Amino acid sequence: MNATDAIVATAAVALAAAVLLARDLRAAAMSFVAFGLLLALIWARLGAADVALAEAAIGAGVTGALLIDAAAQLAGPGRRGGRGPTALAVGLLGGALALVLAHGAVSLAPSAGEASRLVAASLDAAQIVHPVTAVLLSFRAYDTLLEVGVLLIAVVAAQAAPPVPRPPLHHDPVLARVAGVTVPLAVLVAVYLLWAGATRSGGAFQAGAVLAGALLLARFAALPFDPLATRPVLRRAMLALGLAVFIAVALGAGGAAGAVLAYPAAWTGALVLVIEAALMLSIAASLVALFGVGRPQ
Amino acid sequence: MTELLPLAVLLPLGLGVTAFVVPERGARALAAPGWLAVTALVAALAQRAPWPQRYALGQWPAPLGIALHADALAVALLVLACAVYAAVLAFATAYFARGARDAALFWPLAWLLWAALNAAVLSADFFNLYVALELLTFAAVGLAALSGRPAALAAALRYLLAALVGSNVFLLAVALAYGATGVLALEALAIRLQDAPYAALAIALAVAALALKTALVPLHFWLPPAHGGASTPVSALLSALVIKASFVIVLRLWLLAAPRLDLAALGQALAVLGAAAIVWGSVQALLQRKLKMLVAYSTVAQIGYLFVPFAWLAPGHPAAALALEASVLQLLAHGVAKAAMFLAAGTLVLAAGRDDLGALRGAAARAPMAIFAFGLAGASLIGVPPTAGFAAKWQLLQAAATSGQWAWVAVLLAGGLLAAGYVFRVLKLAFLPAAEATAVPPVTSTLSLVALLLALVATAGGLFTVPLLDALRIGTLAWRGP
Amino acid sequence: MTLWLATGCVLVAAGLVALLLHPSLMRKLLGFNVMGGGVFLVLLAVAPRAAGGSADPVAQALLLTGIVIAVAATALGLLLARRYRAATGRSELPDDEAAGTDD
Amino acid sequence: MNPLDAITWLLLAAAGTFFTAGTVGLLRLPDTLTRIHALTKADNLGLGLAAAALMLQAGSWAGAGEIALIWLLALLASATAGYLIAHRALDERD
Amino acid sequence: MAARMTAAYALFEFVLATNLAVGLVRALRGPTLADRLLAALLFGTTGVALLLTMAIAHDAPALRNVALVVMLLALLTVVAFARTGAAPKRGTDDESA
Repeated sequence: MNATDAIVATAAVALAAAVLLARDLRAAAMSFVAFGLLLALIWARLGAADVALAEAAIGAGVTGALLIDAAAQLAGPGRRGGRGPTALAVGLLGGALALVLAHGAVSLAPSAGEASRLVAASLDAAQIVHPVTAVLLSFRAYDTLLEVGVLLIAVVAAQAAPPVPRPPLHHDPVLARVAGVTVPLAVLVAVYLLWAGATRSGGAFQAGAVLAGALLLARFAALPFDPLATRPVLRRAMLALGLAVFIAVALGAGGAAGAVLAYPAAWTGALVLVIEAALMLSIAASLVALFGVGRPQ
Repeated sequence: MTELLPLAVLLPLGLGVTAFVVPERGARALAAPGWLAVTALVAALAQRAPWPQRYALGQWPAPLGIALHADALAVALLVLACAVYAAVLAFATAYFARGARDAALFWPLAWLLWAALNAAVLSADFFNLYVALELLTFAAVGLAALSGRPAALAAALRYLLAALVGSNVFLLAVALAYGATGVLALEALAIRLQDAPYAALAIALAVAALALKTALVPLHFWLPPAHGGASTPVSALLSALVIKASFVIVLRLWLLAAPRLDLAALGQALAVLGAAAIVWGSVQALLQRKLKMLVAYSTVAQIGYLFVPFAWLAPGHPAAALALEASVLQLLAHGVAKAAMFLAAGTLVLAAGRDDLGALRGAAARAPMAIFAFGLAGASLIGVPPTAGFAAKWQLLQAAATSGQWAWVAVLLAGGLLAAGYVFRVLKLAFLPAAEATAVPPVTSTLSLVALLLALVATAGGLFTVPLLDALRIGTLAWRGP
Repeated sequence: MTLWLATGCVLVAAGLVALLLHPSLMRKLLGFNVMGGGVFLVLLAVAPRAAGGSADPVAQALLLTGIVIAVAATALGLLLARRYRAATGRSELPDDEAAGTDD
Repeated sequence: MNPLDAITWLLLAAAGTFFTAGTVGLLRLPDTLTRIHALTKADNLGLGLAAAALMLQAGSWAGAGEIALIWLLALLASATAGYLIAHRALDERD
Repeated sequence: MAARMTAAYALFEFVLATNLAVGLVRALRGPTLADRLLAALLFGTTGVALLLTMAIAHDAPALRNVALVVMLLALLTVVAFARTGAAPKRGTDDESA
């Protein structure tokens, strides 16, 4: 631990306070973007490049944009946070929890880290170079499969609350120019991250988030570019593609390899890439759908 | 071929994807064959004693990979889900208008919820349990919001926010356990947790999170509006199955992950809260003015019976096996009875035109079958012999007797009386002459029939308790340990 | 690691308190995200260190999953909240729970 | 030390100065519009210098190229922000 | 890598982190939303510089991709901020809408 770490940690706490205490919702959302960025820095300093990538793309990026976008609509009659005994009680409870946690966590005996040692030892058997990708798509692929299900359920559930109509976005030449440069670049970066995931940090989720960012940017800048503007059935198919392909591979390839969610050794690389590509598309489509930004009229 | 285990999750998941993509017509047509497929699968799975059976996904043995774990407890839940879904899917087919928006959302969410339930009860991995719980929560919240009416949205939001607190706390528990042991597989955890400092803290946090998701008093505030305000088929699913899944995870952790930890204090606390839930929930049910809210509060009360057995669920306790059996019987009995009761209540509301106890006058004449179903389900909740509910509560009494703790008996009897109170309150109104004549929608008879059939299952269930217990041998789960 | 652990625990507590106390729906969701960040931080800080200074791959995978679930939850919550706001003009939930059911 | 490292040293030092200047400007300057200058000018200069320094050490053309690309993006971002904020800042003046 | 360079990087990282911390003041004070966005942007550039430095200092080239993604999504945030300008209320912070 060094001075830089200490400063970053302090800044993170201060920003959390800014997020939770700001009197204006949009200000809070803005601070959250900075908070997400700081988390990404923390992940980077902890040597978790994959998480930093995801945090930058999803945590700070998409979530931040979501919050900024929603804040304008949700800014309400400002009944300030709870007062009186309840507030006090909860506050104390929170403090106590923090202390107990901190003490408990600090007093944890450093574990042998059996799972991670097994991961390192089994990379060759898994035929995947990048450890995190190996965990996500081979050792614990079942988690990832269910997680994609969570995303799909969120999209379906969101349809119970159809997006609130919003004023059409006027065309802004400067924005259009900027987006015209950035959107294609972002798409390229997304594909690059997807491809990089096999050997380095990166993968479907980061790529999907960046792709979603590109699509949202296009919408906010009122660009005519919108692949999701298609027949409802096709849009739903695009949303479900990732999970469908994942299940198909889990059963199909699993049948060949002798166990659900196992890959025939020779095909691992190809199958993982297929799954990740499908996931990227569906994740991007889902995030955009969850954003509920109406297409420009 | 234990491939059946992962298929029990992947099949409903795939059905959900299909139901989401195809138009409502197709999704509706999918209901019957889909149910048959999943049920056949579960039946084949249930044939294959002895349990537990394990399946290493991707051929990666735990603790590197994730293992599915089908013990008697899981199988019981899988079977319960099949039974409840049979009724709910049939009910929904008649209940939802063709092509309606809420119908188009109900079918995929129902399948995805089923996948989530099976995933939750089959998982033997701490973090995977977290993901399965999220799957369950999101599907349940989506179903609760189905109608899109402001009240439903409010209920869904309350539900979502409560569940999110639980999720974060649960993940915190996972973090502590992983930090302490370096593994996530439950059996591996069990071995290493015993000497890990703060192991109990990790388990306690997880149990607290699950108590919130199971709506154990005082963490029940989100349940009544969500269960009482949802569309009737949804209310049945939420009350009969969703809270049961999170409770099964409590048992799973208790038996599989923490057999070597001293959790006696936590167990006592859970039991006391359970007793409080029985009294508080029943009293609230007596005070409700809306039928479905009354049924929802009755769920709050019945959840109490699930937790009271924790008073005796300690290693080596003479009543441990009895207590576990009581808990599981209550799980099954309440699942069937409450589903039947919600379906009946929804039918009565439909027949009366509005959800208001006053409007129930004359219901016995308007929808006799529905009232009969409500009565039978109520009998099971009260614990009248020979219903399944009676069997569960009888087991509970035996556990209390074995341990010589008679205070619990008082609570159980009080709970039964209060339950009788709110059930008869409804029946009394139903047999009063109708205030005004209301046109009964024709669909009522179909819906009543479905509710009645399920209620009959709940009633007859009690007769098969002994063979059921022999088949499941739930008691053997207690402290077999890893 | 102690520094990060302490930071994580503070974030957890702060987020939890906000999530429980703030009446405004969006502030609750902000609290959820701050708390989540804290939980992730604790998880990564207590996880065993892998070779070569890089973090434990298993913990990283868990965090990736957690981050995606968190964004899904936030987005769903915001959509429901917006719809609720549009329908009722309220950006907070009614105080008494039963009020959730009359319609 | 070899000249390459020496240049890196100098560039980093300069970059640090500009970053600090930008921050101070963001803090001290009277109103939003002038603060925009502080940020968009000083900070991006700082980032540019840092980028140059790090490109020298990147070791690979690809790496250096990526750094350059990032800097260009930063310019684009802050220019856009400046433009947009200027508009909003103006109509927020009242 | 020469010890001198490691020192240089460590020092530079420290300077950048300090900048972040000081920039916080503006993020906390506002007064206008634009100021907060400016502060967030300062975080962006400084954070990116920090990531790029760490990428070399800790020999973790993946962090360059992180910096790239940060920059791309910073643009999204800025645009989203600008496009939600048509809010029920505007101007300096207060929730009395």
